[in-house]
Amino acid sequence: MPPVVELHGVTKRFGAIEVLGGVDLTLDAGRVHALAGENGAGKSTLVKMLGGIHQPDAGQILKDGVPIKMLGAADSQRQGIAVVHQHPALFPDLSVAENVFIGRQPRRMGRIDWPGMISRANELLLRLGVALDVLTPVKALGVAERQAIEIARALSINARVLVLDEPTSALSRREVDRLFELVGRLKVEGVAILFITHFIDEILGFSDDVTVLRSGRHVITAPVEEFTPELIVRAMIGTRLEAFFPKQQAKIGAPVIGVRGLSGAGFVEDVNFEVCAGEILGFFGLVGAGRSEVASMLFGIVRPDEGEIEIAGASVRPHSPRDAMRLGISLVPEDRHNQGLVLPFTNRANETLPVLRRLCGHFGLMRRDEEKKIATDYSARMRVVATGIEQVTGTLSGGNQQKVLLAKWLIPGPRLLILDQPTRGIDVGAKSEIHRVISQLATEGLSIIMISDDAEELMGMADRILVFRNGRIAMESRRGAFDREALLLAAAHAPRSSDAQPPRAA
Amino acid sequence: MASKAIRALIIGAATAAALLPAWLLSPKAQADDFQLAMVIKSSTNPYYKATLAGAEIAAKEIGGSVKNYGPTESSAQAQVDIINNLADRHIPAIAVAPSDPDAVVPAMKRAERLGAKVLTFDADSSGGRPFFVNQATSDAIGRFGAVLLIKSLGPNPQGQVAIVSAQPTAANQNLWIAAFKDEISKYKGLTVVDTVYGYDNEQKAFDATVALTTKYPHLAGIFAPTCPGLPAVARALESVNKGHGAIKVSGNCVPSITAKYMLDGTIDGFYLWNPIKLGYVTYYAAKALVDGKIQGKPGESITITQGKWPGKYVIGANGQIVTGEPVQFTAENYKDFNF
Amino acid sequence: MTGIGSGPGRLARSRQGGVLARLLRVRELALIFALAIICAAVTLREPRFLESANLEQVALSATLVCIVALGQALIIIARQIDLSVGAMVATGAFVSADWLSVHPHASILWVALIGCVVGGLLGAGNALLVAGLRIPAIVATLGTLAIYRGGIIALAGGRQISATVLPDSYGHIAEIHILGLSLLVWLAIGLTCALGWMARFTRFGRNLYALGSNPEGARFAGIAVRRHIAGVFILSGVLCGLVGVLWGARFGTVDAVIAPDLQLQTISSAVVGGVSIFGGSGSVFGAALGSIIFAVLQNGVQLIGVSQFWLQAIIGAAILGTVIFYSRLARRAERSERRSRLARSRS
Amino acid sequence: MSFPLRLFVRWETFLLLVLCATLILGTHVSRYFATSSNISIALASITPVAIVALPMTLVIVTGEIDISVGSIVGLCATSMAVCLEHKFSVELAMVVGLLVGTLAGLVNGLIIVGFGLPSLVVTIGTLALYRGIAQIMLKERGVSSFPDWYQSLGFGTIGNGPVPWSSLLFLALFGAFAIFLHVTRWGRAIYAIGNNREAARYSGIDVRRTILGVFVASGAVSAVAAIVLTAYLASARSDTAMGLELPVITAVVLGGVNIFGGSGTLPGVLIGLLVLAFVQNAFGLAGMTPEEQEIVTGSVLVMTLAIFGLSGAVRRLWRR
Repeated sequence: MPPVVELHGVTKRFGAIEVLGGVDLTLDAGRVHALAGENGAGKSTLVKMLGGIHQPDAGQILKDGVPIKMLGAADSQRQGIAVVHQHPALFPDLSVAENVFIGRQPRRMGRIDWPGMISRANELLLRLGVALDVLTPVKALGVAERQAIEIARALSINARVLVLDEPTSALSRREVDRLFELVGRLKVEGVAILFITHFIDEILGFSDDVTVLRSGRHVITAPVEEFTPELIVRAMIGTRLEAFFPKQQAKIGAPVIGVRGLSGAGFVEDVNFEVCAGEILGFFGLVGAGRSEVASMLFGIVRPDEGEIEIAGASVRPHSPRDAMRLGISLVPEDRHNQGLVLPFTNRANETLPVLRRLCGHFGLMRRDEEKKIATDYSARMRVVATGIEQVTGTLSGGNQQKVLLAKWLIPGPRLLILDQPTRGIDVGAKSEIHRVISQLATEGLSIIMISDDAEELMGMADRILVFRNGRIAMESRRGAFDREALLLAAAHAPRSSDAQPPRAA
Repeated sequence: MASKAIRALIIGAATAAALLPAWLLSPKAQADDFQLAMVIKSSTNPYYKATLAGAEIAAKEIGGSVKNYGPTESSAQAQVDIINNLADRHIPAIAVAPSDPDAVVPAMKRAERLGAKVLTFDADSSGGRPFFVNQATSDAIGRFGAVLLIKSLGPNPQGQVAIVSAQPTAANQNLWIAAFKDEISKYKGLTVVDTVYGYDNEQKAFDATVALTTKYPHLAGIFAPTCPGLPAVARALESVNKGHGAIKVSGNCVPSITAKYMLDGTIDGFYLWNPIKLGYVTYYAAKALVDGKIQGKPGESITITQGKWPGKYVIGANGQIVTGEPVQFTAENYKDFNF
Repeated sequence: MTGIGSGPGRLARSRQGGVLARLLRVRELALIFALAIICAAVTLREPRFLESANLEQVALSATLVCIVALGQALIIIARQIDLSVGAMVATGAFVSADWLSVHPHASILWVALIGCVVGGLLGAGNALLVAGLRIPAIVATLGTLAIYRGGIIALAGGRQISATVLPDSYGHIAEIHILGLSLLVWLAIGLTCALGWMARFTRFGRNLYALGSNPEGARFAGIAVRRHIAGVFILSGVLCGLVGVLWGARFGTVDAVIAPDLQLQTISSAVVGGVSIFGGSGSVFGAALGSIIFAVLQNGVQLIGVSQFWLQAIIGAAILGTVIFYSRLARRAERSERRSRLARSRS
Repeated sequence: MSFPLRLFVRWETFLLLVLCATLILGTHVSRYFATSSNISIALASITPVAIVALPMTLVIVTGEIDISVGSIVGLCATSMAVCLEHKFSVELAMVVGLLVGTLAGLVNGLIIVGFGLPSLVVTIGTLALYRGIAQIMLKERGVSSFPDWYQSLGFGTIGNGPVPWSSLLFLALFGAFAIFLHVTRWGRAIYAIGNNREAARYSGIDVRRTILGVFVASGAVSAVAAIVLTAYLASARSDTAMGLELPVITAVVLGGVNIFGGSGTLPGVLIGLLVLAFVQNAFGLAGMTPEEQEIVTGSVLVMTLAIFGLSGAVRRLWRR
């Protein structure tokens, strides 16, 4: 049996830059093929080619051994290729059923067959084991539910190839498990699956074959059994392999910030903790468990209903990010593109955005020289790889954008730095550099709260880990006593029941 | 590099293309011929086609040329811009029909400083002109409408009368309405109940008339001294089945768009003055002013010896040349007024 | 809160609140409620408002705005905007009336066809700029507003085409009555239902909602985004051309400056009718109701003896009032949604 | 900042080319084009639009829009007129006008920020509301009792040269706005908000207050435009400045400001204004009627944008 889809020596250039050079890839029915590579390795371009958004400059795409040409998303769907994007591209105002069938609504006598569409959508979601009212507008749903809709969409076109573009980076652990279960069912039905991820665990635990790309070039393809984590990482980053979590032990000082009985935002209930100078406090938990909500409260984005925040012995109540900054709190937000950076700005303008007031002379006039000096300084400290501080941030790679974001929030000179998922969706090299910086900052006496749903990462970096579950602190663990299983169990022991997702089918 | 070159090329070519049509408008031989620019209230009002036609007749008789300049929508600011522009083109004579009597004055004064001769016609400004060529006195126009309406109401006129005007700020209309009300007040049985505005817009005049007929179910008459408001009033009355004389209508507008309603009996008192003659005399007066034959002082006069409307036109004590009287249009005579 | 346009079964989903609150969730019902209040208030001051002759005239003056507002609503739903509608109506009206004055014995259907074709061509001009050259709609139609309006004024050369030169049969279109209602009103009702059906039951219609809701997502879902945008602009043009023809039939006189502020009227109608200015939600029924509300306000203000000078202020206040009302409603719905999600997640 | 700077290299240089072409065209079309009296009147006639274009640039860069400016100008003019009717001094009337304008802008801003409503919809509402209030206040009356010194603000020039007093006023305002937008922290905040509102909020910028401020500025500066316009027209009526918003938005967009916010410069807008002023003036001198000028103005707007769209499309093709 020929492979369902084959890519032969596909090449793609944007202007002078070659993003893909002669890449081969084979997708077989009933197998999960993982695609690994750092950011900028060409993974997204390859996905867009399969989705019909880009066309190869050279090389061929074969379907069942026959060369095909896809000039748009519609062509790709017609070929039975379904792409589930990292950020689900759904229509918030439309209902679940319509989102599943958009562009291909079932028709009867020229008109859209609403009852038919509703029952077919119900059927598909049932097959996926997801209970959802199919007339709910999508804007009322969460990320995991949205991804389920994307997969239902793939099912609805009877896709023979399912491409999952970093589907897990926006999901919590439990949701990831559910996703794998869903995909597992499709695999049994004979769908060829291409799976792109940053998580090496997922590659090893879930896929059948692995292909690694590096700088647009094909490095290796082999069955998963032949890989070890080290092997994959080495293939991804080539010769430079740095230690993953270069934690330096810092001297832990006096408490900087204390939180008592914090409640509110609908999720957080009676949270107590304190952070000391030089300490890295890890927040671990599922999405929606309350960890990010606590960070929003500390940073003045959400107002707590109850509770006290103490900084240097004084009770404070930040009403806005500006208030929080005045109190010496910085927050590196989770969503780099929407909350973190102004992408069309230069690195300089992005980095100095929180301290504009400090860079002003009379009448609010900016002091350019000082601004440049600060920006250059911090860019260098963060080892931002760019043509200079005047490069537009949007043109940087994800890892470098994250470094700019980190620089932005160090410039105010915080006492407490909150990092919400600081290494999400960035490549291994940048990840390790950011870890180095965080560790370095702690040794300089900064208090750090680091939020992550990668237990491994927190165990490597944190001095103490708080596990959140259902808006409460479920467990506290100190360095030396970290136990991966215990952490995961504490976070997911009593799964939140949700109408959208009934307990996993037995 | 290549893309940059292409971009430059395209931009260059397109800029040239964008401005080419204008380039073809090479300067016309700036003849020293007499030129009159008539600054009108709005270029879509057919009334001013008639005044222009009159001026063109005069131009044929004594030489020179004339052209209309008006904003697409009645606007004082646009008229000021037009006058300023004409002044800088050094057009020898500018005749203005101001839509706002005050706004045009500084621009008219500026045009005079730049050497143009400026006068007003059709409507007067509050200053800045030597004299005003008036189609008929405002008083006469207002009273004429009242007389026609009263006549159509029969020997013992009774009931409610309403007015549909143009803009609330239209100076001419406001003067006419004042005269109209004064004339109506002489009759005990008649009361003016309402004044509404159609803003020179058929739709608004239409809707306003419909509301009037609902609000005053026993309305006897409507006075609509507005063009193109008058035909819209008539059309609205027909639409609510109160046309054909059920509600009597008088008003002024050009025959070309109104005659139908006069013929079918919806408009009883349909009148105007002779706008062709107004344009004709305006042209002669402007020429005399430019030639230095008159300075525009009261008591001076222009005499037309040969031509369509020969006669002696005197500038009155109020600084006006009155070219005629209101004319009622009837089924017999309307075809003679081809405008 | 998206109104019935985003799919059937909206009512079934409302869970909380009293009956009234639940009904108000569906914007069209809230509008009908508001309309009833306005009508009642006007009637209290001036009972003659309810006379059938007056109501018919109100319906007729709503008709013309309504038909254009349908197209405008679809355009806004697709996250675009069309500022050139007034100029397209004027062009359609003038060109078709001009042709009719030369061919007085031609069938009225030909005239309607000419109007629609002219409108469609102008709409295609907008489509070319917006979908073809990717100029933002608000800017592109600002430009074509000037070009089309200037063009027709230049073409008309100060002429007006009046009932005097037009055949009587043309003017009689406005007086044809079927089952007691004017043909024009039937036409508006028919078009509203047809376009409402299209928006709900055809792929084209649903795709408009989709690409207004998430343009990028629409591209990824394989919807031909540019073709849809072009289509909806051409549709709006055709509707404008048709209204141009009806305009002449109703008002008897056509010149190049008719419908000067139609773009504001239609956008206000759509917005008051519950169409979100950010696209993706709302319905053509709402826009039709919006145009009726404005027609009633206009007529009502003139009837109840408030000076005409107050009309603008009242219309402005009405627009502000409705959008503020909607935002409160949406916020309350959001809050209760959040609360119920929370309750579900806690249970 | 380099983003607008890069744009400057592209859009503003292009506009300068168009401006030069317009000027050459002007001198070709009429020998009176280059006279000081003509240049002064071309500048004076655009000044009210130009003044309102300054805050409009800020509003649009923030990602909002203000359709109600024409009505605010009308309302301010009407308020001044009512003051003069009550025999107040013209200075006091100007102060009242400024206060009314500021208040109108404040109301816009409060509704937009307070209820979180789209500014397009809100200002369509206040467009009707403010015009309505002006009509209620002044009804059919026109007021022209402005003193001579005041009227000279309309098209009186400095020492009979080519520069009108009103342009001087505009230049002062332009300088202030250009400095504000391009070299102060508030300007930076405005660009940040226009590009990414959420990120601006997370960076400690008070987004709501900034937007409120921008709308208040729009109202206040519209009052200044009302002063210049009533001087230009030597009178005030309830329909003063009807439809002013269209040329203002046209000029701002022509000046290279992205209608969706986030980019554009005031020097660009200045060039855009000059192009508009001289295109209209030159075509007027060539004997074109206003409707023909309208076509040309619309075409210049659409064509400049289309050319950019086309050159972009060609570049994309080339890349492929």
